[in-house]
Amino acid sequence: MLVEALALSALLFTIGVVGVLTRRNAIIIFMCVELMLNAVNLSFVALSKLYGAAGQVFVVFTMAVAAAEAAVGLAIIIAIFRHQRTVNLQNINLLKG
Amino acid sequence: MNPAMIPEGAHPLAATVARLVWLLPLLPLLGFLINGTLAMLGVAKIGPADPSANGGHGHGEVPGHADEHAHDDHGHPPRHKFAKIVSLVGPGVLVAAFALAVAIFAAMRGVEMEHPYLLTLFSWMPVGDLKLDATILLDPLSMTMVMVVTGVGMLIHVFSVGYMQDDPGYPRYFAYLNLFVFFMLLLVLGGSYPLLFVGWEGVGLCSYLLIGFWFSEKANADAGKKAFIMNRIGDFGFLVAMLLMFANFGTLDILGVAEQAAELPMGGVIATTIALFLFLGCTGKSAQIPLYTWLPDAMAGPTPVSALIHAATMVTAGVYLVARASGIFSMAPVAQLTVALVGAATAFFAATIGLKQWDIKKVLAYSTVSQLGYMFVAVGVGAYVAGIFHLVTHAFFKALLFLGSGSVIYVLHAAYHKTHNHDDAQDMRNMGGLRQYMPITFSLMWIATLAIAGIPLFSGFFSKDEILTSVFARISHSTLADASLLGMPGGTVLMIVYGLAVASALMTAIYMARMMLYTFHGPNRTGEGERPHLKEAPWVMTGPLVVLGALTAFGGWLNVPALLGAIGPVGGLEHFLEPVVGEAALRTTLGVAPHLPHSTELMLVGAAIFIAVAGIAFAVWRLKPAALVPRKDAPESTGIDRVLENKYFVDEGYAAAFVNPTVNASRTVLWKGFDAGIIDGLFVNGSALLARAFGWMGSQLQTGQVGTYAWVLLIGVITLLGAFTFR
Amino acid sequence: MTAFLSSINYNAWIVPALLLLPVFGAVGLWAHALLTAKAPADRRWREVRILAFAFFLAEALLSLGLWWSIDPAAAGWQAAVDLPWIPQWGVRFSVGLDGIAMMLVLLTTLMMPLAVLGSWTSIRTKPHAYYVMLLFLTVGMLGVFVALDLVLFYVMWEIMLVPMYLIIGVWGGERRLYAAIKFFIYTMIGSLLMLVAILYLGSEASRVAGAPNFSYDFILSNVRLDPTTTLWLFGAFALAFAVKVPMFPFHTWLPDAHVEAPTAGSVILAAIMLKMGTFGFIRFALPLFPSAAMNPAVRSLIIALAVIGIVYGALVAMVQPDFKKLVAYSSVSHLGFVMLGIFSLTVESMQGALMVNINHGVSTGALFLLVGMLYERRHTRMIEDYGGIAKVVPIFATILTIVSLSSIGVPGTNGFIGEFLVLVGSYKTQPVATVISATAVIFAAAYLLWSLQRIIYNKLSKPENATIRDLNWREIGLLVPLLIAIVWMGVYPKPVLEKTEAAARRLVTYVEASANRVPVSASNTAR
Amino acid sequence: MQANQFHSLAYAFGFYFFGLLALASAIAFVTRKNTVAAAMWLVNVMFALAALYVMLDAQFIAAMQVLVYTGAIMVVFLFVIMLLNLGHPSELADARGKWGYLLALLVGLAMLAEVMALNRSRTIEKMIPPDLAARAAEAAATPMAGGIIGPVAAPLFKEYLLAFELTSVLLLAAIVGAVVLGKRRTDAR
Repeated sequence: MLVEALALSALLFTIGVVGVLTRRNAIIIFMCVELMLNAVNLSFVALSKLYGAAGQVFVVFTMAVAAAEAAVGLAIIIAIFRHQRTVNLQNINLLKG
Repeated sequence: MNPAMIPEGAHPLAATVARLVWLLPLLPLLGFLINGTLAMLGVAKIGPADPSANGGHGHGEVPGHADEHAHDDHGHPPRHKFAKIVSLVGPGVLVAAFALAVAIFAAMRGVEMEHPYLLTLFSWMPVGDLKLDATILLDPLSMTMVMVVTGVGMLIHVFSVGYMQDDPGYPRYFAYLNLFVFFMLLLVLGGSYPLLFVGWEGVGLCSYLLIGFWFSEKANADAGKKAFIMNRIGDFGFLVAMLLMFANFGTLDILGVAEQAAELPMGGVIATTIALFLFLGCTGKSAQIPLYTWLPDAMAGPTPVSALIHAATMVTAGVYLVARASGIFSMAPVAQLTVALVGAATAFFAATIGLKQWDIKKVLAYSTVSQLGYMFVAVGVGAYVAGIFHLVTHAFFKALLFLGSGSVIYVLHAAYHKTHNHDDAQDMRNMGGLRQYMPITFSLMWIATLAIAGIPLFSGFFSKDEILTSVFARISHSTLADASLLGMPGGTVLMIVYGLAVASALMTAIYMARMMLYTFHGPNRTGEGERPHLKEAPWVMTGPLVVLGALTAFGGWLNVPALLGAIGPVGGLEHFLEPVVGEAALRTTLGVAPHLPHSTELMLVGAAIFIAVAGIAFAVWRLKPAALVPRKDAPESTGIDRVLENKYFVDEGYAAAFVNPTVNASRTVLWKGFDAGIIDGLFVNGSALLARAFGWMGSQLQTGQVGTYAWVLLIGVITLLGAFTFR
Repeated sequence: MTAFLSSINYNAWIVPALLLLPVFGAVGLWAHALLTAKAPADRRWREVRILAFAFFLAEALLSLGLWWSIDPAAAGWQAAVDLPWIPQWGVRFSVGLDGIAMMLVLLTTLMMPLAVLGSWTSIRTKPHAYYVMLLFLTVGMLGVFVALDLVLFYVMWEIMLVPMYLIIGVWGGERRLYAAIKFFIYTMIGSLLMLVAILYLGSEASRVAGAPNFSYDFILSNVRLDPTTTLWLFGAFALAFAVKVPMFPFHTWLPDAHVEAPTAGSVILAAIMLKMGTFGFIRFALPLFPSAAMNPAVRSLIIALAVIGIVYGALVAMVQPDFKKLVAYSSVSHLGFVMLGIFSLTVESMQGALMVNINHGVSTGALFLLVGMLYERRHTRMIEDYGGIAKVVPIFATILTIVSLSSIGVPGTNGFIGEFLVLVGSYKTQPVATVISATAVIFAAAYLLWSLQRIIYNKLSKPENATIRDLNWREIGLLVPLLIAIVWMGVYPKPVLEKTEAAARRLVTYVEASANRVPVSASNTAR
Repeated sequence: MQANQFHSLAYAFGFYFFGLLALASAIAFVTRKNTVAAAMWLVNVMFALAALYVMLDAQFIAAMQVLVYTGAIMVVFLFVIMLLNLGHPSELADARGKWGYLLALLVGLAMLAEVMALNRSRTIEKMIPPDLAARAAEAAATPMAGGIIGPVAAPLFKEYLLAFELTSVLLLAAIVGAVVLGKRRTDAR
């Protein structure tokens, strides 16, 4: 089952990537990122069967980070939305110096 | 000769007044310090504590001391407030120095001067193999020079008291003049070449300062700068000569070098190169071809300066140097021939220019160049005594001529000043008939003219005749005759030299007579208004002239030739200088004293007298002072006259050939092109530009669109993964 | 004097004291800034400059004892102090002096108060920061001269860069930012390569010693490298120093930096910082890599660049319209003489090079001070804006003339002694280069006298120049020591020469001996 | 790897079922225009993954997946979507053009291909211990000590204690950051 799990992980990750690339809605992109994180988690868990429980520990950390990220990221999106009245990333280029 | 062999103090002079010889240069230095301080005190106005607070923004207010110098001034300027002290100190130190020099000279006459007297003052540059001490070298040669420098210098200092009395820069003038004497004494007393070089450059510096004394005129400042730079070209030669000496001999002491040079092969490369580079130094200092052009321009300085520096002392330093380095020169016949040929060519060339000059000081300046050429002919052919002899007599009569012309200019200037006329007080076309107004000056200057022309029994006759005879004597049976210069046998070269020298003697007689005729004879061409003001200059100026007149008339007795043994002791100077230059002179003449048959010698003397008389007669016959018109009415000259008046356009040629190309190439090619263009523009700023270009390209990727970043990131990921995959 | 100094054990503490005093000074100035934060700016400015001057003066007086306490003939390092600093990396705080370094230390400590006096009235913005920068600069410069540990040396080398960058960039002229950045990057590029070389040497030393070691002495006596590596390392060191000297063609930062820097900055740059480059060659590049430095190709290249620099600097100086730039290019020419003297490798030329080093510090420093004084009055550095001011400011004109003559190298001034010794010594080994260099005596006279004429002589044609005020007592007072030095070293240079004689002789014999140890064929194939 | 020690038909069916469910839900998720619908599909993916975790003997992680991801994070997402009222049409037309899709698809495929190739390449082989099969068998054979949570908890609170504690700091910072960012500025404008 290991190979299948890893393949699935790769597929999910790719879907997440394609989503990030094609969508412009900030929240959807954000969710795509979460999908990618999940795909990675799947790899960790699958491999933890081989290498011991450290992989699962890592998944716990990933989740914590994902939670923190979601909190801050969504707060940012809200702040931007307040300012720009949109979450369409094409209309947002605050990163440009 | 070896200085190491004579313990200091063991020299017979050590017990005499000569041990005070270090005071000689020190006295004028003291005068310089006092006068310099007074000069600064006279003009200094200490600025405010905060320089930027005021000043620099105001307009129009010109401080009193910024007025034009006295010569352009209309109101009679007040004497300088320190004039009295300066008049006392300035000439005073020279009188003291001269007195000391006379005392030392007397002491020297009392002892056997086989070895020079060396006095080491302190260790100067002890570095590695180079053990340079500040050593004074006192021997008959330097004694002769000291006597000339202090003696003539003293007279000129006294003259200056009168000539410069109204100048606002009076103390500054004497400070410079004293400093000059200090350096000149250092030059002649220096016991090593570097020490001599200190004096050598020091006199050049003072010459620069004094030529540009009235620096508010651009022409004067230009002339000073030109003199210094021309001299520096020569000094480059001197410097290289010293490098060669040290590299080959391991010492720079004058005696040490002479000793080592004696062991060189005759006519070897080393001796020839050193001698030629030394001579390059001489061409700068003593205004020989090709570096002579600064001397005529140097007439921009006050006239006593021209007399002291640019006639009597500094410009003869080159002659002194050749005599001093006679040990090297006598080993290099090719260099000697070069010296003689350049000297003769200069004598001839300058004399032709002198024929057509209108400025009285320019005539004298070219005459000086010409006479210096004579001296180089003498030292070039190894007749060092003749060269030094001519140096001494020339110092007498040329100083007299310059001071006399100074008197004339002074009187004319004072007259113009009273009538508010702005004509040129130095142009002979504005003079004429001054005989009746300035009889003393007139007669003294005629004495000098007869001397320089070579009329018998005046000093110039003896020295000039000795030079011509020496050249003639060496055409055969000398190292020179055996050598060849650029494929031409030495004998031929010497014959050319002799011919040029005789021709210049003729021209000398002509242009000097012309100068006297135009200045003192014929009708007076000054304006009606000025005429009542023409009178003899004050005694403080005329007095030194009289002394110089006596020296000019009787200076020939210093070294009477054997031919005229009837009139006095024969060869005084010759015997005096024998320990210094005798050996080298004999080397050139293959060990035997040059000897010409009596008849030949008589013929030569007769020819010389004939030439002198003929020249003066020709001038009197051809030149009509009455036909001259004042400068402002004179027509433009044409043809050969114009070429001569413009000095063969040599200055313009130098400017076009050397100065302008150097400056222009430095500006356009080196600075703007290479420095700012290639190094700074291409490499330095170019690399900065390149970095900025890459930066700009990078910044274009920063769209601020997260999507783009995601794309870029992903491309990076794929590339990396690909790199892993297909490794 | 010597007895007194040894009774207070002067040599044991003087070098750390000299390095620490400016730091205390900086703290003191900072405290002053905090304490008087509410005071009027004018009062703070007046107070801080006195305070800073007091520190610099104390530093100078403190350092004077070195003249007597250092035995120039002694073989080892004098006034040496050796303390652990970063033991993990084997870096030590190891300092010491020889005759050469002592003269440069004295030059630094004595020039600094004069530089402060020179900018007494011109620096009014952020005076505290300015003086603190000068103090830190002093630490860096002294550190470079005394460091005997390669890492310490590098740290000091870089420390002095920052204050100078800020001095130019904050208190400079119109194009100060351009000049400051150019100065910084130019110097940095060179010194980074040097860092690599230092690390390499350190690792080699550590391999030999078995423990981390960056000691100069240890590396000098124990590290043996193959010819190729030696060449590369020498190149890295030489580039860093060549930029600093500056040698042609790495000199173009100098005119810009000089022109834009405030007076004190120019003075320090010319008088002291340029000396670091030549000092680096003498202390590091030559003794550490003798076979590379004496490699015929390398040596000819450096001599050629030095000679080009001498002539080129003089020619370019001749046509500069800006007096400060003129002096800057004249520095290129003068420092060329130093390089020629060093690489000719005779005792005379080495001594001459050291002499030119000091002379250049004195006379060019004085020239920059004088330009600064003129600039304060008329706010222009263009030569053509002046003319005939000798009548208006006779004291200034007199001093400018004397200093220019020294820079020209007229005998009787210090300039002559140095140039003469360099030429005399260099001729023995490099005759052609020496003769070409000797032409600089002509060009030097040409450019300085020409500019002198256009500034102080000629007709007083511009009415705004008629009201310039002459120097005040402060300015005269700060120039007089320099004038005394000019004449003293010109007339009686023996005391100075004696101080460096032994060190110069040791260096020459050491390099000659070590260069021959590696056969020439080996170093040839290394290319 | 062909030797699969712990297969049973039901197990295999379950595995493939949830795997395909996750895949299908993910595709549905990225293609939905409606944000809420997309979020719901993502929730579906996560549930499916939780099931897979259980089958991979990571029951604790599965529980966490449901609790944290589905229960907390996704709810926050939905909450924000609704808060911002991202329903109206201009926001919906958010996808790129068809070239964008095509390109994204290509890139995705390329990446997938690379990952697959990497799996088979020597690089991975080197990373896989030679006794992998044996170790897997051993791991399957030995019963887990300390139950389900023990194997995870032991390293978490021993080796990774510091990191674990730091996570709490991270979370705290995230909370503070979120509050600050989300706070409506009263003084601005």
